[in-house]
Amino acid sequence: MSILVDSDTRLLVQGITGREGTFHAGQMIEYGTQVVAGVTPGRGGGSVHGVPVFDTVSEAARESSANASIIYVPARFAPDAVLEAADAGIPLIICITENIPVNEMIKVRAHVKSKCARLIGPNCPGLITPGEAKVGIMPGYIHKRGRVGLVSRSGTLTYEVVWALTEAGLGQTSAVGIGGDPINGTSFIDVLELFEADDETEGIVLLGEIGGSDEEEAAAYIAEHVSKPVSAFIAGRTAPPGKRMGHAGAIISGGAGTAESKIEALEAAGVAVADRPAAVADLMAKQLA
Amino acid sequence: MSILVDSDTRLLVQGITGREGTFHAGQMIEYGTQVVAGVTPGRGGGSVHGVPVFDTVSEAARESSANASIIYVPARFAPDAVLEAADAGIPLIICITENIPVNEMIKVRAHVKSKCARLIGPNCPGLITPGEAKVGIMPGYIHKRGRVGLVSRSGTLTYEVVWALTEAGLGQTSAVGIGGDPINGTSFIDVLELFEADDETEGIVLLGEIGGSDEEEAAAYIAEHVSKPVSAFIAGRTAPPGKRMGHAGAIISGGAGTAESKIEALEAAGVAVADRPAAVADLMAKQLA
Amino acid sequence: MNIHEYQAAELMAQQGIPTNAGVVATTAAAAGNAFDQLAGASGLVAVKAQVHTGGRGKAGGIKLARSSVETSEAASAILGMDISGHTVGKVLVAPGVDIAREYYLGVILDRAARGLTIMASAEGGVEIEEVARVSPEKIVRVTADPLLGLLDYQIREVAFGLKIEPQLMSGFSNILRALYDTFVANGASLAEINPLILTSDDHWLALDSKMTIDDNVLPYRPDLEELRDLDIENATELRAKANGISFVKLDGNIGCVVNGAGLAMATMDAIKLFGGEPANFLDVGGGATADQVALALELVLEDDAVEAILVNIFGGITRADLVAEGFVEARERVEVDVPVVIRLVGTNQAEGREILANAGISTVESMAEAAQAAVAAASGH
Amino acid sequence: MNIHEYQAAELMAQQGIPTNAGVVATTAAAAGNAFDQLAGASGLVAVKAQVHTGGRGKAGGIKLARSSVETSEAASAILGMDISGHTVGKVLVAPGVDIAREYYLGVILDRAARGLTIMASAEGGVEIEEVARVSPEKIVRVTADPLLGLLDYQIREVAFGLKIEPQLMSGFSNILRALYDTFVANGASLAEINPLILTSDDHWLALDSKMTIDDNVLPYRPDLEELRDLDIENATELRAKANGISFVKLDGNIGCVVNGAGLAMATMDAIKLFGGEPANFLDVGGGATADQVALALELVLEDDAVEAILVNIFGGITRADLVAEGFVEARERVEVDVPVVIRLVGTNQAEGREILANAGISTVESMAEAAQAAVAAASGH
Repeated sequence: MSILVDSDTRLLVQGITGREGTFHAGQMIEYGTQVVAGVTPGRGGGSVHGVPVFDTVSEAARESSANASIIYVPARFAPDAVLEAADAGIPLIICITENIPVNEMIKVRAHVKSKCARLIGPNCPGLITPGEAKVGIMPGYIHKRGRVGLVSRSGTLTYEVVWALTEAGLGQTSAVGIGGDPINGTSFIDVLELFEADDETEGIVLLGEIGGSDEEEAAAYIAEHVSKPVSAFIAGRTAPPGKRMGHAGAIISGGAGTAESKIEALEAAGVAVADRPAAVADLMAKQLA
Repeated sequence: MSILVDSDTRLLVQGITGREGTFHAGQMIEYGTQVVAGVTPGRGGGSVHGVPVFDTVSEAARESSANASIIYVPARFAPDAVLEAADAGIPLIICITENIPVNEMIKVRAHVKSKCARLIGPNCPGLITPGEAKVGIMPGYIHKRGRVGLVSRSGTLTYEVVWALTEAGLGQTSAVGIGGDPINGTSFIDVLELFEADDETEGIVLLGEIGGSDEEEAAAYIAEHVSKPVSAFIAGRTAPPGKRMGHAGAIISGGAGTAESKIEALEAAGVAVADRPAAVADLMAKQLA
Repeated sequence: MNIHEYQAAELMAQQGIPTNAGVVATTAAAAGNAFDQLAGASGLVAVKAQVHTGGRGKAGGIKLARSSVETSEAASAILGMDISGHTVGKVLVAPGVDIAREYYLGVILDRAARGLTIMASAEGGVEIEEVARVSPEKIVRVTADPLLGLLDYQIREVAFGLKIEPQLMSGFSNILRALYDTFVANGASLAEINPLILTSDDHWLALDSKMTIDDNVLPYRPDLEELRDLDIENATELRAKANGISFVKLDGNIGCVVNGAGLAMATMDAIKLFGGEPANFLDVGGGATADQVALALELVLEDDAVEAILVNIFGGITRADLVAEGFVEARERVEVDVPVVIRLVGTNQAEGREILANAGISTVESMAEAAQAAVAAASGH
Repeated sequence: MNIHEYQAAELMAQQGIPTNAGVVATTAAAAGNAFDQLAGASGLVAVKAQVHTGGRGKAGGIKLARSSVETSEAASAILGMDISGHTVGKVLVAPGVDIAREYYLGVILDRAARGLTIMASAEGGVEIEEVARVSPEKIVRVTADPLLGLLDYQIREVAFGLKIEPQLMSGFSNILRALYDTFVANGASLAEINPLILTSDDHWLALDSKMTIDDNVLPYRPDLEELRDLDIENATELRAKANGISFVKLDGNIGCVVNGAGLAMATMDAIKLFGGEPANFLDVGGGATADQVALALELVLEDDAVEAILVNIFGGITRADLVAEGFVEARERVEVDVPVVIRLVGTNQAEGREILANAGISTVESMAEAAQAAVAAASGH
């Protein structure tokens, strides 16, 4: 088992004719993901890597029976792209695009929920079930099918830990990047719930960072609902307050959202918190030993 | 049994200090309805007919455990009143107010649905379960608890038929006025579904009028899903096209929405259609004999 | 409320839609004088009847003219013309244009979809109902989200559905967005452009515009209320509306005073069923006062064709005693010179009937009885 | 992006909020000259430091003055002052007002509620975080509907929660509505009035305004981008931002060039963990080009305190070969006079390492190894 994506995932790529869209569609196909359709308005009738391109998501979904969509369109058009996918009945939408205005995301998030679709991101690296489907921009070869579920607010930090898990021989069931924006479609809790219910996942790794209170909420959830061992790393112990650390969501404001607060909450919930990314794998290995 | 309201209904009255609100709150209490709270912003702390008045619906709902709300506020403030009730978690909202702009109702309807609340109206007389609860502006004494469920787009036309059912000894399980506006919260189909599932209801009376296609949709639903006998009356055989007959929704436009079309659809679905209101009771009596 | 073509075009132009602006004239001379400023390179103008009904083209309400004299003659022919019962009081003189393609583009209040639906067709210039009947597959429909409104991808769906070429997409999209905005900004229940044309030099132009405003929006929008053409509306209907009464003039001889729209229609139907003809639809509205009932009787009596009056009141929010008081008061104010049949039941019916009895007025019990009595009274008159 | 008090007040005034408009001065003389036009009946002005940080009152950044000379002296004292690391370059001179009551009113991006939350308190004039800590029950919170926005009943809930008297409700409601509109119209993530005062003659006035604009809105809103105070922002940070690089200056001696915000923070943390001090946060961003990596090195080297550089790249959307090319190119363009530790893994890592090896540059494998090596290099320098 795994969560969210697997070999039955039929993926649609919105923005497939763009530079990033074309590159990553190729990478995903190479990894073995079933990329069944692409969408770029005005480019319908063409094809990219042999994948048919359509003008609209509704047409693409109808013709291809896609059950997931990944979005590579520029920030200005990305909210509309998410809404188009949700309205076309796509149940799983992954938005890679960064720099989407947060007030737009509040509306988009509410609409996607009302359609009972799941949005991952925006500003995220996507998700992967090693050996079955790579739906995102992560380098596929660092992953290895295994025992640990991973959820992260960061991109490259995820790769770092994925690699350490692979090296440690633990591997991953699925790895999900939920994105670094203040308002996103899927929270730590949403993914923790899925991993807790997934038979194959034996332990869970959570990678957080400064800003907001998602990690604190996750800690409360873990204490209450998660029976599997959890290890974590929180980036930003050295970050100064009031400064946005790259991600729109990574900012300590008014004394809230510090790494210390998050680490304390997680440890209180029984989570093993590492002092550097690679050490998460060591902690997890011990927890699963 | 009955539908939607009964002796357990705990009713809140929005606009209770207004002329209509005060009058009808008194009438409902006299009928035996449990009126547990009223709301008029700025009049919190007072009381009407011994019912405590609050400034906000959330406070009123919290203090009174109301499970239904009826709205008598002017058109300008009514959409906000419906939203306030829905957001306060009131599961059944009855909006008596007429003349609400239809574009506002499109939004209000969608929001109420998203909160999983049920809106009856606007521009409706409300609903009644004889002997248990009167939640509306209908004259209570014409009703008699009995065997027939009634649903109607009209107000006074409903009383006419209710009276005929009472006279015929059939009585009513519940009588629901869904309102005469083009966009309303509850459709014929919604109420038909409830009556079909209600053990006490033996037959159903549907009162329609010109405009829209609600009756045609109801006919299709009846043919497919309703096993109980249905009789109907459609007002407006003599109405000329292009003229709004009082109700915002009662207009024949572009040749659609005629009484003939509705009668034809209902008869094709096995519904007995009467040529005048009181005759509906005679038809129902025959169907139930 | 329906508004005229030229008024709809102005509201659309405010939102940035390119419209074929012209001059409104109420006399043939004024129309003729407009020719020179409008004809331009085409040397042509269209003279179009401004009426609140369709089919004016077939009825001869649109004429082309190539000179000031022709324009004046065309206007002369159209002004005063009767189109489906509507008398033409104004014409719009607009520049002639070079049409390459015609589209239909409309935003409608879609009751079945519980929202606003965009309808579009590459078969412009004919009535959309006709297209819907003959070739429904030629109509592209998209319903705007009730909470988010019309989304960009939906505009693209319409454009792709009409096979608009890439270089024309942006112009078309702007017009559809602006048409939707015009609808919402003015509380419309219909806003359509038919035809929306593409000129031979690839410019978009709204050649004919039509809008209906939701009556319930008018109390908040005096600017829209001002668009009402008082010259062509029925004076009795306007007076009724101003007093919260719904009144529609019909062709029969039995006047109706009823509370509730559904019951008012059912009363008309009953009159017809028993062999009579209703003279009007009249709903005194919820919570009718004595004054309003008195006024209702006055309104009905303004119609000389009325030979009997049927008052049918089933009290709910309207209390029967108030209706009775109103009736008694009206009899003192207005000379009621035709037989009146009164049926009064519902809330406070005993008090109401007592008031009438004290004034020497008797009532009947059922609606069928009342309708039959009214038909008999009208025939006997 | 933070904007100044006077700028926030202008945006709020555009939506109809009554603000205490004054004059912005960059010199003591200009401040003194403003006294006469502003003092009015109160004979009093406030001179307020315009800085992007809180606590300016306690720091002496707000002074009252009763004459032109006093105003000039106050401005002289405040201009150039350092408040929590921010140098004051501008003061706002504003009329003195007669305060009867002080409220706090704010709209914030509420991450936990996934929406915009109105926060209000009758304890105005103090920091809302302080009120939240000491007496959270004194804060009224309402979260606007994500799709419908702030509803009228929610405004009433706030007003009733603050026990605003009936005769003051309408003024208060208008201000809250306008504050919400200011937030939405300008893509804010924070908009607050603190204090919102009631004068002794019952007028509402926004005495101090604060706003933060969502950086992601700025590309679409050049008018808001113009509000940026270039005088007080770090030049290196601005240059980085203009090139799509996230850069934050810190106080250590080990420069960082990393891809990805989380990894960049983790890299800083690792440096600290192994006994060093990071000189900066730097994220080259997704899809970094050779030019960008070269620029990143330049930015880091602008800081004289830097004694070693750690390049940490884990390729995903960023290809390792491009990073390697960028590094080689940068070495040709920029004089790199400090030791550099490079760690390069991920997409196209083999190609990337080959490019570096061909240029005579070696790489380390793990992040811990890289951090330790950088710390050692900086210490040995």
